[in-house]
Amino acid sequence: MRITGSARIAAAAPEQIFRLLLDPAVLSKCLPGCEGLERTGEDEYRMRMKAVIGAVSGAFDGTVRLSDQKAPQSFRMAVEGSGRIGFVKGEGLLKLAGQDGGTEIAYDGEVQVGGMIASVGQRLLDATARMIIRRFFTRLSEEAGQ
Amino acid sequence: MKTEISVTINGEAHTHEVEPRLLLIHYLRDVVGLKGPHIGCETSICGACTVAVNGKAVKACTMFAVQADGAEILTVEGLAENGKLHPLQEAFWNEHALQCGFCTPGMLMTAKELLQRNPNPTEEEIRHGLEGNLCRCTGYQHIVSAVKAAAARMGG
Amino acid sequence: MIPQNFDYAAPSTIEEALELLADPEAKALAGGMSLIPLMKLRLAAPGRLVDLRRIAGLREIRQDDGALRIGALVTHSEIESSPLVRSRCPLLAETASHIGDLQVRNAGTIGGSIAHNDPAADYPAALFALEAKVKVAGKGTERTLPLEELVVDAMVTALEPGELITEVIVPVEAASTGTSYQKMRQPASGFAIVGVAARLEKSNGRIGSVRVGVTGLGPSGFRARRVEELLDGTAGSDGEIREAAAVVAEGVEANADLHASADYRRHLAQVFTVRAIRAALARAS
Amino acid sequence: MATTVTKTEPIVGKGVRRKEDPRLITGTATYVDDIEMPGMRYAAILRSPHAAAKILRIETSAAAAHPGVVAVFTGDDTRDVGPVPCAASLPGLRAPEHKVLATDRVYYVGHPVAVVVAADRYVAQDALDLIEVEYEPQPAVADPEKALEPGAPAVHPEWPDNRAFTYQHEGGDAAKAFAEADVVVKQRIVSQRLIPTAMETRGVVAAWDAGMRTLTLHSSTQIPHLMRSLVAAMVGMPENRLRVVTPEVGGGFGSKLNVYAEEALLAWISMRIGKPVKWIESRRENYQATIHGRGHVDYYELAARKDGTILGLKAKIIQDCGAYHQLLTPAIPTLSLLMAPGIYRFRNVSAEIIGVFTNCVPTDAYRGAGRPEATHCIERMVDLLAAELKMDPAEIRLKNFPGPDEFPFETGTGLSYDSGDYAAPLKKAMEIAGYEGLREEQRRARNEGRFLGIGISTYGEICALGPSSALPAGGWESATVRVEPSGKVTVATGTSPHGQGEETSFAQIVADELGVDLDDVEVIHGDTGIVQYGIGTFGSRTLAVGGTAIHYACQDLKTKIKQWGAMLLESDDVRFEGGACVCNKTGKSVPLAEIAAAAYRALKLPPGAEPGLVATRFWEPSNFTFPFGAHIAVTEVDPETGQVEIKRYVAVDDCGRIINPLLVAGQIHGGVAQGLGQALYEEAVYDENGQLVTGELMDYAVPKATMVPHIESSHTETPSPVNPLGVKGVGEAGTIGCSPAVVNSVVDALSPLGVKHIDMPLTPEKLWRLIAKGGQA
Repeated sequence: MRITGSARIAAAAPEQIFRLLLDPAVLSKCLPGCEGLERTGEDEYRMRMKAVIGAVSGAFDGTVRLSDQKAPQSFRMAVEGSGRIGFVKGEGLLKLAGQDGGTEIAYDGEVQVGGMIASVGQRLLDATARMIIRRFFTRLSEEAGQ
Repeated sequence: MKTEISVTINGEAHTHEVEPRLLLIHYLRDVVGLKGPHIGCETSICGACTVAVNGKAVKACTMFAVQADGAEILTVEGLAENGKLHPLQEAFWNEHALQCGFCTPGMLMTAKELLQRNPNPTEEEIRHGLEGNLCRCTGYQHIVSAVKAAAARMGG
Repeated sequence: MIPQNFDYAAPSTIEEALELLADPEAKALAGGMSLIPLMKLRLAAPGRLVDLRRIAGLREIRQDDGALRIGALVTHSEIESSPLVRSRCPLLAETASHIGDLQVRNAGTIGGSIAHNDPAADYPAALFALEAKVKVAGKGTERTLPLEELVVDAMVTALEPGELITEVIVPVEAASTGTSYQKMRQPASGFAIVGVAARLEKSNGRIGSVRVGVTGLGPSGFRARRVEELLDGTAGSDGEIREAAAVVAEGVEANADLHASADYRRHLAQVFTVRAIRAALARAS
Repeated sequence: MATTVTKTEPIVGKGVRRKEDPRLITGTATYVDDIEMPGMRYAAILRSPHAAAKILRIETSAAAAHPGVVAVFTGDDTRDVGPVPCAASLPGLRAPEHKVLATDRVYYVGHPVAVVVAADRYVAQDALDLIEVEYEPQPAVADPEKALEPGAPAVHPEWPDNRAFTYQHEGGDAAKAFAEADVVVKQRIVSQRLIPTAMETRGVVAAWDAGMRTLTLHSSTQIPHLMRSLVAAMVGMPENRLRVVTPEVGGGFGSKLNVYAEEALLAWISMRIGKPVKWIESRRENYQATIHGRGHVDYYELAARKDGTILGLKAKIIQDCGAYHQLLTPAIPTLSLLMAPGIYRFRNVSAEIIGVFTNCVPTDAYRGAGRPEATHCIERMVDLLAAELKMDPAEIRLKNFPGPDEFPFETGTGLSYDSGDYAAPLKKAMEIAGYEGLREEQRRARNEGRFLGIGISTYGEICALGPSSALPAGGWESATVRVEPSGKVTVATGTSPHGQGEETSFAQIVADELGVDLDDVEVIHGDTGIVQYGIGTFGSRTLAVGGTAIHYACQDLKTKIKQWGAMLLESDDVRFEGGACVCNKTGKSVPLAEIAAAAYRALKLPPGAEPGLVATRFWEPSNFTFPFGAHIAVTEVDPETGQVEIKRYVAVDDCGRIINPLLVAGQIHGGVAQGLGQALYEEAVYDENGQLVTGELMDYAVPKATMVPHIESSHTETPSPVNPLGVKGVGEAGTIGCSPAVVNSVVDALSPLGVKHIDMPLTPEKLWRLIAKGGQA
């Protein structure tokens, strides 16, 4: 599944957003359901997540890896997670650009979904993936405003 | 933690202690021993498990037995009265409205409610009414004829 | 496919239910048409189910102050067949008849559907066109909010933990109002790929009070205000309807899945907006 | 509607209502999941969520310790069970070893990895969640053409080109035909993967009797005897200590013409734990782990003269086999090859099959098994040729059929079509549909900018499988007909009907032969403990092969009856008629019941006779039978949404002599609905990583009552010379005839846009895109 789109954060410039996005404490606050990021290496984290989407809930264990950092313009993020209800594996490029004092974040990535959520969740995968992304950026925006 | 439920099934009273998660279909089949309603899917699409709860056709695979506490349930086993087939059963037999028969109990129960609501349905209304019951054998044509024939017989 | 175990309670008052729902592991059970399949696939595993079916009053349909008040536990088939809804709010009855199938309509409830907020549910189209309001009860609180405020995102609502929808409030239609719900069904599940509800009046050859609700297209249902504005005051010619419908998907992040791409959904939204408006217009007097 | 029959008229040919139905309409029939046994345990299977992965570790201790769990087994425990058999053989066939549980690798989503046995199905499911498997995912390939590309991930590392087999056939001189042709049309045609979706999923109950040292296996199958032979070998027990019982079967359509890992696994578990054990497949498992059908990408070329005479065919058939071969996987496309020329006169055929491994569940027989794919291709090609030559699609077909006097007709693929009058059903269908009027209506519709289409398909099929040379397990069928001491008749058939209604049609044959009431005949089947060895029900063979065995057993029995009658009537000039032996001289008669009583009492025997009245026949046909027919679909495409409306559907089928018209109509209707499912709605979709994304009925669209049109069904009746009943078979006809009729119709509807071909399923979005782009794909 290809996931592309963009989000605008009015309150902060790319330098600040770049810093926030690379801060595990901030990331774990912004990822819906994230119960903590634990540093396991250079730009590599172990993640525990309890995703709750409406009535659906599932625990995931996984990793987050950041690479190709070109502050403050871009970096790549790779996420892998698996749990009882399936697994998710994705990698994408995030590009930051200053705009009217705020930041425009463009993302473009490819996500693989497997297991139960892939075989029974087709109808809702796209809508919920984009819902999670929206909530992520809403919270990031809140963080940036503080 | 088990919960006690009391239900009337095909006119007979039953009381059992059940786990809350016990699905009505498993209660009917495995606890009460009524094997007529079948399980064909887990997502409430196929309708093979259809029974009437308080006179309404529902999918017994998408209901917990505890939700039926106090209810009157009718299954395909209760359709015939005093050994006499229900007009729908007769019509399904006469019109060759079944092949493997797996969907038939559910199909009959939905058709029964369909005719209660609309005693003289058109072909289109019958097909719309049976949308919640999949049949892979008959192509539905003889089922539609059977429902029409039963409607005529029941004085619709 | 078998759900995980849970505790079960079937309280007989709203107060008791709210007390039980204060437990963060608890989940309210209305018709169960969305929740139970998820539990069977173990995609949902609430620790406690609070079955609302014994609560008197949640199953009533009443007419009151120019509005219909529909209890949260009223089933789709009760709405579809209620003489009161059919005569006073025919759009809602028509929409209910498009949901799932007969058995699902017999079990599924309007409150459950709204709380689940599936992006492809049928009701939102009608409820947005009807500018419906929803009464919500919490422990010691009660509030009534427009659907627009309740609906947040795909599968997400503004309901606080422990809150319950108790009533859906829709207007009693003037006899002259024309309404229609038009939908493309997903062939396997019956959900709306796109569904559009239109509601309007016509006097002195001009269309007025236009409301258009859309489901299936975006993360949740919505009111197509731009379409309404463009259509309002026109004579309702084919060209005018098409022109108005052309903007229905503007600014909407359209859903995509196995059954329909985002492009196709945007296109269908226009087609079904035209069809819903035309049909509503034909029924308006 | 069923016919009622008076005692004096023959029952064969009458639409009598079914003997099977009373138990099915009252909820008293017994399917596998209805079987209860004291002490029975329940099995649940853990399946791979990955399409390709190494298994690094499986941790079962938490599951094994869960209260109520009896045992947990993994591939390490079951190394000696199996392998899962493939009975088809082709030169150079690569057959991966197929274990009942995965050991070091998994090859498709749904691949069984571990099994939990517990006190009830709820606990078994709970324990599955406690098993931890560590996988190392590997690259996967789910598309058969991509799998053939250099550098594609290897499904089985030992065969990096993913080729399971290749098979070639040359008939006549295709090169010459193409060299001489005025016109050649070419097309790539996809017959997408389908999920059979019998309404009853698979299920097994295995019960080991430690005292008797016998195992009883209840399975929802189409082939009880073959299953007995194969499962006995898989678990290493003597065949005569295994009894396979097929209770009521809730649909098969080929998906239960197989022996799966679970049958041997459950048998092995029951022996291991000493208790009966039940496994019932969930729908999700049914979608992931029961065979799929079709899965073809075909490249066809058809050569013709400009007058429309077809000269020759070149075909390349790419068969997606999936990750393994199930029972008949490689054999299915060979049926496509045999049927590739359709029912046309040309004999120059050059064809090749490439079998391909993918990280998907295996494909195998699904209603029509290879013939729908072939028919779809040739019928699309004939329409493409007609369009190229600007000929009417009916006219070009009529021009290319062999005439009724040309039978038996030898084809370029080595078949001998038994009998036929191929123009007859087409002409009849055109008459019923009002073909000329429809074309007129189409001209008017086109002037209004509407997309109205008329699609024809004519088909033949290979039925009544078949001579033993054509089947890996024997192509005969068996029957025992027994007159009981009371005069009631019991028939044991080696076939295994599961909805087709042979308890009724077989009883009709016997009732007429023996002059007894339909109600006095009981047909038993599906129990290797009480029925002589047989082959089973598939390939539209049950009536034509199994029914014929019964017919011959009745003849043997009548000879015996007459011997007894002669003795009792003290005459050597007797006939058997109307259920009694009659002395031709005196007119005195003795009814069958009295004859039976005397035969079992056996105080006195006719010369050379034995006591009792039983006859058993094993009968092998000399050839297949070849039913045929013509279907016409009238469709209209909504230009705004791309939705297809079927406005008319006319089916004229010739299945030889008709024993019960009610049953024949039912088979045609159901077959058409499945063909329509393929044409418009159904597709098993694997994503590029091998995830089956149509994993439930919520996303895989089995036609509902509102999605199937009223079918105008009619017949011509050309008896088969292959068997004395003159019957051919009808189980697959509807499916084979339907999909090309619908697709030809929709292509015809959109032809003003220049559309020449569309691959199935014809989803609204696909058609909308074509329309929006003015016909450009």
